[in-house]
Amino acid sequence: MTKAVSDDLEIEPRLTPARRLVDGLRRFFDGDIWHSFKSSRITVVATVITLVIFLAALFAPLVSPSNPYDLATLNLLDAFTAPVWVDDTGAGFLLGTDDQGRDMLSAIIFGTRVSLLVGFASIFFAMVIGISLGLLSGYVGGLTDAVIMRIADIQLSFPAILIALLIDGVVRGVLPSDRHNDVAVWVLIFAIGISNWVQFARTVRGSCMVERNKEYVQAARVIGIHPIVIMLRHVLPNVMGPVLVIATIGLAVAVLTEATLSFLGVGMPPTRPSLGTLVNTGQNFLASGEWWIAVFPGLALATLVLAVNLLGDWLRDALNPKLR
Amino acid sequence: MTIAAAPTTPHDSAKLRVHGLKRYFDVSAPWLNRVLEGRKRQLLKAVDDISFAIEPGKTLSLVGESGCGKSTVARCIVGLYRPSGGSIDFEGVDLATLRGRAAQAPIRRRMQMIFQDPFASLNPRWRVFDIIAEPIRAFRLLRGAGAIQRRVDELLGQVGLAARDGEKYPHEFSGGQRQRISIARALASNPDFLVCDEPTSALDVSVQAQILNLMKELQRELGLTYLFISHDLSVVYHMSDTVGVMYLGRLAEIRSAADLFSEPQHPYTRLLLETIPDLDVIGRHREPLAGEVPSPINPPSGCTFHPRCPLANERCRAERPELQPTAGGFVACHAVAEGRLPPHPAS
Amino acid sequence: MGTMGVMAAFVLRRIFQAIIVMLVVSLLAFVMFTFVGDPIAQMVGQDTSLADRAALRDRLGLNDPIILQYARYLGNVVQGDFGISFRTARRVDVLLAERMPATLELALVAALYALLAGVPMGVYTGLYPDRWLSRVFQAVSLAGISLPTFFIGILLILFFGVVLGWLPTFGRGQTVQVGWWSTGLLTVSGLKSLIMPAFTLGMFQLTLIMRLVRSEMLEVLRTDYIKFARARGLSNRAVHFGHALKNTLVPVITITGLQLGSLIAFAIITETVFQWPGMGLLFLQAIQFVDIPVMSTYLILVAAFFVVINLVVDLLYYAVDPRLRMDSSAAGATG
Amino acid sequence: MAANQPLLQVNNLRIEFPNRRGTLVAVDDISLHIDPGEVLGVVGESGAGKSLTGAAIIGLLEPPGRIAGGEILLDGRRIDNLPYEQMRRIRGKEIGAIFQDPLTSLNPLYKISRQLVETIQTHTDMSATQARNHALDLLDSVGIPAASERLDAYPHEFSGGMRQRVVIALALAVNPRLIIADEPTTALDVSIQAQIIGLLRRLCRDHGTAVMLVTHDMGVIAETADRVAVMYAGRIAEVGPVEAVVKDARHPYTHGLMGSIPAVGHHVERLTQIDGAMPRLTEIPPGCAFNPRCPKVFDKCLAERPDLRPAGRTDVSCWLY
Repeated sequence: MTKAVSDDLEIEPRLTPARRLVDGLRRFFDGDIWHSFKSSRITVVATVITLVIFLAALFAPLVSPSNPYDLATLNLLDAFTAPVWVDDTGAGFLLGTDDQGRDMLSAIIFGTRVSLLVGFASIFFAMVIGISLGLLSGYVGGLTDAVIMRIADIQLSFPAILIALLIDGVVRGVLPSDRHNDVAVWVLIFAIGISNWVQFARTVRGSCMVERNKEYVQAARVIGIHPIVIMLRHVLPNVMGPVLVIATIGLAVAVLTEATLSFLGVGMPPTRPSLGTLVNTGQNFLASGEWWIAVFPGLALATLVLAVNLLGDWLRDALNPKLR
Repeated sequence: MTIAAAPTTPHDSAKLRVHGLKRYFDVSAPWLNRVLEGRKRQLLKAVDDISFAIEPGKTLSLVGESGCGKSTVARCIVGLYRPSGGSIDFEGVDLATLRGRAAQAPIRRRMQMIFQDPFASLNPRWRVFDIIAEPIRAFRLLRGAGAIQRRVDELLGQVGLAARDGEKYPHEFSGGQRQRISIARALASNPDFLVCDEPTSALDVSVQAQILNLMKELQRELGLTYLFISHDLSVVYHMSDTVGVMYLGRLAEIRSAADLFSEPQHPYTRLLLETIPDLDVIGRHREPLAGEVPSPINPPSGCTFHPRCPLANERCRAERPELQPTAGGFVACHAVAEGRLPPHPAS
Repeated sequence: MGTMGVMAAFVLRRIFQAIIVMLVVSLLAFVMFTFVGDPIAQMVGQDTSLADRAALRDRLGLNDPIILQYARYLGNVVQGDFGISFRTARRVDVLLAERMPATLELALVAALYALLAGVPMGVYTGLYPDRWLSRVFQAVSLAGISLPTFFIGILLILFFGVVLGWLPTFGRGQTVQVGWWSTGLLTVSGLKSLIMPAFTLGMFQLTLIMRLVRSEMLEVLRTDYIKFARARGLSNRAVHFGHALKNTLVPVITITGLQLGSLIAFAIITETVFQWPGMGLLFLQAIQFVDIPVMSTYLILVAAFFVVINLVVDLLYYAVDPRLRMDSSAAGATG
Repeated sequence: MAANQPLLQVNNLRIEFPNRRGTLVAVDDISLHIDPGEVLGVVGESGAGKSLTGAAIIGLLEPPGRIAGGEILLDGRRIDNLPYEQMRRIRGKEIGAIFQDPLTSLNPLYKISRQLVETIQTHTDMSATQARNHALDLLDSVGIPAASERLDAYPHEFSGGMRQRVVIALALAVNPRLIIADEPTTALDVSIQAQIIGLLRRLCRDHGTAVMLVTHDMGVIAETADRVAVMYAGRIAEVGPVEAVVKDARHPYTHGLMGSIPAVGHHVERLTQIDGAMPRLTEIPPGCAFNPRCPKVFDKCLAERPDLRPAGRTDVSCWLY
């Protein structure tokens, strides 16, 4: 019989990976989130700004007018040149120069690169710790949960900036002072990451406890799926929405924290300035009238953070089923 | 006819036998509160000593109001809760003796569950195909993407859905269709016993009829045994061979559906039957019995139904009634045992 | 028994938790104090002999078992003895006591301003999300969370200090001594000096409070009991301010309390920008000089502030929400 | 005022939800009336538009839903276009409302005495003491035992059934002439349901209050209602005296619906079932909305939409009649 023959043949599964991808993309562009994105003009603008900043930071050596780290190109005669629309010497520095004669635009582009590097790395660090502990806490419950959440509570009572400052202070105490500048970036990533994991852990734990009691998880338990598989395959995909929102807003927070620490003089050293370091340097020249040295890096920072925050706000509303 | 509800039936043809099942939850206040307020540890006896048996190919229903423990029984049987006492035998195998995932797998494969909420029982991020294929993959029933595809298509057809519905996500379906998907997932591992926890109570009436009809057809075709949990007596009447009425974690009455509905004995069963609206008697004015289900944490003494019972006497307040044989099953009521029960008005 | 017992258990548990927090924090402080850097090196000159150093180490009890050292440290802390600052060689408690009034006044004014402006702004934007003023508030709030605190301060200094010359750009102005407390609230120059720092410090909190109140308000307005209140014909006033606002307060109190506690720590940034002579500035200098006793003491102090504020918040919470006063045995059970 | 004027008259009501893909018509051109003291049951599956109709009558449609056509008259006076403040005075005083979930209908932070007193004082000139006494009477009349002790309790101190009694007391606080009861017993246990329905029926009969009882439960309707309107996909399929609709339904949908309810005492192997599901609002077919599921469908059903017309003892929107 033909039927028996066809049973032996391996028929092509209907859901090949490629078809899944195409179908997924079609659903996305047909879906509510993409529509909500398109219809929010401010979000589109924020996305474009964010992308421009990210790309500029990524390709800094290609797009910036000069290399601010290259001491050979610096000319002290160019120092304190005003921005091009104020300056009448025709030196041609778009955003002026600093006390070393360094082009501010280049310094800002390279500074953004440092700020974003620290921001991304630290939020990734926080995310890994937070999600793991959150899942553990939410699924295992009991004493594990109590201990993790008490630690989180205690840590939450101290602002991130204070924790980061303390960690930095401790590292300064442990390391000889000439070594500090070399490890500054790692200290920052660790300090900012460790002070932000609680948000992730709490959110993941909360969602996890909600999802754990839903019937689709119970159905998987009835089948006898291993708890770790249930966590990763069933629960995790369903808690990624809030995690994405926190990660976006967390990136803004991390960039701000880094800038603040650098501004306070305990973050990135002047040899590898981030945006915060640049503002810190510029602050010394405010009273004497060279405002652009502090103001432009500050504006760049504010623009970046604002754009990312706008994205985060939109994402939160778009992913919130209650508001749909 | 055999009801096989007695805990001590010697010959064992039952598919599932539950004996003295208990499930307690510790709902004590935190330690400090107990010390300061002088309170004791508190146990919620969600299920307190329940025994019944289900014959192969038959349907046993547990019925009762919220908090009576019927869902807890279901969850104990499928392994979502560990019983605090008693035993559950599946074809004579005590489930408690099966330690570890691998040992349990053969039984789990044959014993599946259908849940109440068609919106929460399917993972919203998974395609229907993957949802139905999950048990097949978990129990390694088939190998090869093509074979699984064919089996899922067949299951979808069996529950009245189209093969290409497998490519969709749960949110694209109506409540009734989702419940069909749930049933398809439950059938995927070729079980012979299904625990159905209020499978239609979230559905509209006309859709409920479709699902009930489908479940009856599947039972006939595949020879399935059902444990059916519901609060809706008319649905229970339609579906069951045997009915157990639960009140505060205990069985008040367990009898064949025909006997129980034609001549209810326990006063609580009578109250429940009284509350079923009767479409034949338009505008019937019912004199509803006052009172509500007491907290299961502090159940009344003796027969837990005595505060609401018109027949209660001193003995009912003091002594807990045990299940006694009666026509077509068992009832736990002193009034029945003492012959104080007035005849049922309908009979 | 009953309500009083529930209440007592609640308060006792919170106090117990507070003690745990303080013990954990003091342990951290002690670890920093003991293991970070070498206190002997900080205390003696370059030419002190090894033997003298060892003797000093012995005399300071640095060779004792750790538990003993911790107990001694705790004992000292309880008596208000936090050690000697490495940098200034003065008692840490005295140093901090000098600086505390400046920080507390700054934080208090900032907190008041954040609350008094933030809550009404949040209520307004929650009730009337589509009005133009709400949009203005929303824009302000976005700026508030996106502009770094130090940058707001710098812009203020640049504009009101350098360009317009209206307000002093640094320091606390003239202060008046009231007992041991030095206050800047009683002099004109003190008040003028306070404006920009307090605004800067409160801005971020204001934003957070406003956004929180707004989202809670929107949430509460969607609930069934608000719908039912409307269906009973209650006036908008009664629905919005009688029913919705009180229900909004429950979560707002918690978060706001947490945020106000962190004002003390956030003051580090503001104090640096405006050279405000408070504890935050002292702490920052301590970090740069690795002045461990000051750092650890500051940590304990911030924790203490936090713990006290949290306790107050919990009691407020308890006063607002009758459900917490419920006898826990009445809680419902599931089937 | 004419003696036989209906208390409430709904003419050609249309409720729309604008969304990004166009406008969804959730309630499409429905007309109904309620006489003084009458209980009108409105029955239908979830999404049929029955709750929206109730919400539109008390003027509490949630945006973006809006009344896009038709009119609602109370005593012959239009109320659907009243300014918010005037409509507010009607709500609670003329038209009361009861919602589905007693657990969430009461503000958890206020004692029920306060919630009762503020409702009474909003609509009457009673002093605080008078209002409190009236509140006490109300609690008593809805069957709350030891009402004077329970008056100053918080909602969480009541059980579900007791809370629904409080909600009924609140809805009846100033004796409205019409109650919109939206699934008042759905969230309750079966034995409590019967109590609440009995209570509601007794109170309304005593006060001559008319009721619009919105529910999906045919049993509740059969016991309580005088007349029934059966809704399907935003339209009224059939409306008539309860007995005629239950026992002698003309519309194929109503007929199927009645057959699909399992009944104790009539054992059938297979329930009558209507295949398919009610269409989503985005997919309502042209012509009669029921045509894809109808066993008696013919050409006209696919093209033209039927209007309500008398057939036997009921009014039916079906081309068979």
